[in-house]
Amino acid sequence: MTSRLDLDLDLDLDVFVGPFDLLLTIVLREEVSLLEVELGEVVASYVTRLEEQGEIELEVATEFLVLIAALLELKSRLMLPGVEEELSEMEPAEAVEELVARMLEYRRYRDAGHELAAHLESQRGYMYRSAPLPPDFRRVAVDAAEAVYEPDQLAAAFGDLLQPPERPDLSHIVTTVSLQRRLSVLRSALTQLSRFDFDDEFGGEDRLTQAVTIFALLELYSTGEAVWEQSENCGPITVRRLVPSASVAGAG
Amino acid sequence: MEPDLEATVREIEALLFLSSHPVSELDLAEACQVDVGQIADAVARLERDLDPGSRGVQLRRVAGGLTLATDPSTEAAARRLLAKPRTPPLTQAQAETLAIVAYLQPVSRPEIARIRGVSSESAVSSLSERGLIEESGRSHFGAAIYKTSALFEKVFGLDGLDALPDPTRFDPTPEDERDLRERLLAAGEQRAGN
Amino acid sequence: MEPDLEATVREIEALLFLSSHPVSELDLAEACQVDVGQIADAVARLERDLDPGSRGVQLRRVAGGLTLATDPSTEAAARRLLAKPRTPPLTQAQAETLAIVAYLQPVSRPEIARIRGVSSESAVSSLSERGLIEESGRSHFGAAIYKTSALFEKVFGLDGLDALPDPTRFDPTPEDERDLRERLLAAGEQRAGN
Repeated sequence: MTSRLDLDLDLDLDVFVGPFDLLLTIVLREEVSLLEVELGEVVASYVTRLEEQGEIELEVATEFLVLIAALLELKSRLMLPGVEEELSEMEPAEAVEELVARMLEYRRYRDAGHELAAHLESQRGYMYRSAPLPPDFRRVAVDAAEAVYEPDQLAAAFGDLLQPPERPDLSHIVTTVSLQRRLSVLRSALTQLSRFDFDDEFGGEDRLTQAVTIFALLELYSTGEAVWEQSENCGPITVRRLVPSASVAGAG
Repeated sequence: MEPDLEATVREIEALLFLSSHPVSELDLAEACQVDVGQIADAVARLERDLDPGSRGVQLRRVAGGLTLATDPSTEAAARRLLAKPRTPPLTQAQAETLAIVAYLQPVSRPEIARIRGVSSESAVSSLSERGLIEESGRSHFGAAIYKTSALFEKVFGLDGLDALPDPTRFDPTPEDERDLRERLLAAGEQRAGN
Repeated sequence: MEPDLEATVREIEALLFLSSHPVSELDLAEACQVDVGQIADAVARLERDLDPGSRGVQLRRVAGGLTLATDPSTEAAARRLLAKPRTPPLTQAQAETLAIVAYLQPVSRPEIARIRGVSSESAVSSLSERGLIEESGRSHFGAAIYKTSALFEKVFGLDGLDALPDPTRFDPTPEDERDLRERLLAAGEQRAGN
């Protein structure tokens, strides 16, 4: 664990920002409590890193697994009331005193917690008002108001509004596809045919038009006017009318 | 007073205290699980308890039902504790909307939208909320019509609407002699068309 | 009652009705433009007027200030009107964690974990989410340090942290303590014997 790691992984955790091997060093020197290190985030950073690389270097991955497993074991021992580790050095009586002190401390807060929870229940019937202030209180009172705005600002805004917009440059214009128009095309297709193949009807259109038509189809689906089926990925799409053509025309 | 009625009076007071909107007698009846007749009795009783001048809050009957409101005599104290008079700079949308109302008033909301070329609801409502413009009626078609308020003149330091600066100073095309309103509408329609 | 006191009572009631936070007597005095002694008299009078059980709202002292709250007898009707479900009670883990923060504040997350003997992340974060505790800084090693919030005092109906019950009340009796010690000794001897 002391040799230089091949694993070069940068971490950005609550308690630590920097490379993984530096984290290991300061954990081992007890400069950071392992209890505060989110090992799950370390693993997540590593997995993200693997995804970016797109390949696994077996040796580095093994090294990471060994290290993280060791850290997990260390952390879980720290989190348990380390009976075995810490108390084995002590005399039994000493160990018992240590444990008794810890358990008494815990019991105090456990029982205080019970009391707080019960107290909260007793307070739940009291409800407090939380309404916004009435509009009058949200604005300046006329008497207290001072001149803070420049009247010329209004005249200038008025001048801006008198300015006719520049004639738009049409040279770059790209055809736009209107969702409304695609909806009416779909609706009129559905008044003529109770079902049709999407490609038969729209296969000749450009990609944008096809995409907007699919979007329009979603709209018809949500209004209950049409459904579609596609039995396989990238296969043909069959669009089917759901309501009589008369009411479709009415809805359009 | 029968104990049930007393309990209902307490419940109604609590419900109106908690609710930030007026509550209808029907909704009160449902929440208190009594009939509307009992609600009417309890409300009459609460109205007496909160008789104007006797307490800090009053019972008010407004559109939509009943509500509690503070007694007007407490307004100055409430303002000292709570009012945080804010006069943040106007956004461009607010400045344009306010200019339209100031120079053309009274002016309807659809007309504001036509001149600006975009829907102006949020600017109109923040200007109303801040008390700079106010509704002064409805058009034939039911659209709200706006004018500027007394507060508007105060925060712009204007001694009346005549003191508004001449907007033609900022006119980009002074040679155009058509009516300003007409020109604004024409420019707005071009903006909307783009 | 002198007319001034009556007016102050009305003002206080109105201010507490409007304010969404508890208001200190000092702030009330400033808003009503009277001295703190007069506020105390007016508050005592308002307290009598809103004597629990007599009206739909009560006067409460919480989080270092005064506030109005509904009478608990109206709770069922209020929940029916506002369609407000009861918030879930505290879990055992949340209650223990909250007790540690309340009595030992400011306290760091590792310290909470040490006392409870288990990592307490999820309890800490759900208490933060409910707004009962809040971060009040970072330890040398970057661990978050927690204290209780003003909302904690409000929902627990506490006028301040001093109003928390004495935690030594929860300490076990000497018999319990002896019992615990003996059980641990017995367990230790068993292990030593293995």
